[in-house]
Amino acid sequence: MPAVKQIIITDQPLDIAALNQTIQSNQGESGASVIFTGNVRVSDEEQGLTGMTLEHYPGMTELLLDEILVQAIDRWQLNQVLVAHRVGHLSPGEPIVFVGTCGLHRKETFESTEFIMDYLKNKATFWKKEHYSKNGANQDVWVESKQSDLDALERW
Amino acid sequence: MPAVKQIIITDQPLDIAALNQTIQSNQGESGASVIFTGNVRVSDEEQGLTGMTLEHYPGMTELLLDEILVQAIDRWQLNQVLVAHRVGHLSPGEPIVFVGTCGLHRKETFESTEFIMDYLKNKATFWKKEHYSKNGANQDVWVESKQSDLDALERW
Amino acid sequence: MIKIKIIFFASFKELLGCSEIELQMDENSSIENLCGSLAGKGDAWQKVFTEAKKTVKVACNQQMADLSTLLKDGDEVAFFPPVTGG
Amino acid sequence: MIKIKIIFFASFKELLGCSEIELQMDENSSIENLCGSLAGKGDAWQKVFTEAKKTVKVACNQQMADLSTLLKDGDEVAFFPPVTGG
Repeated sequence: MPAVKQIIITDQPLDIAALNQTIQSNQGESGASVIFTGNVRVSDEEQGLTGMTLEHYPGMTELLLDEILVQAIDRWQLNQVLVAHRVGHLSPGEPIVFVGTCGLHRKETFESTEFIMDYLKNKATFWKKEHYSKNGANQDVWVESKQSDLDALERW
Repeated sequence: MPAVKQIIITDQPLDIAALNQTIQSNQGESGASVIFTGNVRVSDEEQGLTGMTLEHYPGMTELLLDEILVQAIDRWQLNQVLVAHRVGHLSPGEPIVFVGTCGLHRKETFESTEFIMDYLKNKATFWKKEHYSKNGANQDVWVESKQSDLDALERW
Repeated sequence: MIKIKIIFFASFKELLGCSEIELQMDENSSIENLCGSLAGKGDAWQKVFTEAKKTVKVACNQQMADLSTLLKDGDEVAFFPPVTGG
Repeated sequence: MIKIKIIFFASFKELLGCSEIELQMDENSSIENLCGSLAGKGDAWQKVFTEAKKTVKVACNQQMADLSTLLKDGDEVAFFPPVTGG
């Protein structure tokens, strides 16, 4: 049976419960699933964060994510993989990214989900701008890429 | 804020949607979450698997899981961690185990969830008996521990 | 004399046809001494507590223990095969 | 002459005050030649396409490319900073 592969890029809030179900309801077949979710940190409000804006390169982002998923399915023999990524304006606490995989054993699902996140972080054409409000002054900051994210690619 | 720690051992079906929500609804604070779910593989029905029975050592299992979670919270500075494990009779497709963690970044949540699963597999006092039906004959088999599970501990 | 509660899990419980027994032991007995006593209770017991002794896991009062662990009155000792949950 | 569509993302779009332009280039121009032409369009352009050139990422027809990539009529070239999604 061919693997189920799904990519969602949307400016609407991610429906995490529905995404969970897409992964976990088919999971009996494969035995193991891993779900990663990344949110805008509420704790960053202490630094004055009021929200962020996610921009992406429509078309190219989907192509890059598809390449990453094809690699993951092939390398870890996954039954199912789903990536959802939010774009547009996000408030603290809102989900940015969801990655879910189904496979035969925990090793396959953990490794592939980490692989997808590491590649997404370093390759997929998304850009994050953070909005701060400090002492009544607003400031917008484009997030800079992190060396630790680049280093994370080395193990794959 | 102290970490939220929860251990559930039950002979009732795991309510995966509710467990997901326990992890993901508080996740805004911490930024990242990982959820692992392990099910009785439906594909093993081809080998005649009709179900399995999970036995455990009441009291000791909870103590061991608590030790594992305390270690994980301390080592990866988690905000929340939840382990749920089914006991009693399970049918193909049913969830056996759920582990969820919330933390600051993906590295912390991936590593801690894998750590918890690896320790649970090797230390927690659960035993699995598989039920098979082949050519009209029933057979019960106690699952043997795997070297690959033992090997998985070496990296921690 | 001290009184020890002994419990068995999984395949051991089935092999021995027994989930729990109580045994009187001398003061200062170890779990190794306890295994010796249990091995004398019949063929299946002999097999588990001598032949298979290397793979038997043992806990005392719900903490992992080993053959040298000394017993005291009222201890709960559990014998079980390697765990296979998750 | 060939016609190239050029698009900018994120901080580059803001720095240049421009999300998309079209440029005529000579046949057999490379992306390096294109950067040279763009650098001449003003101070901000100079900064992005000479000083910051090392950190600029470039894609041609939605595939990652580099300075040596040759252009053909109708190509879509995108310039952007390192990605920061997820």
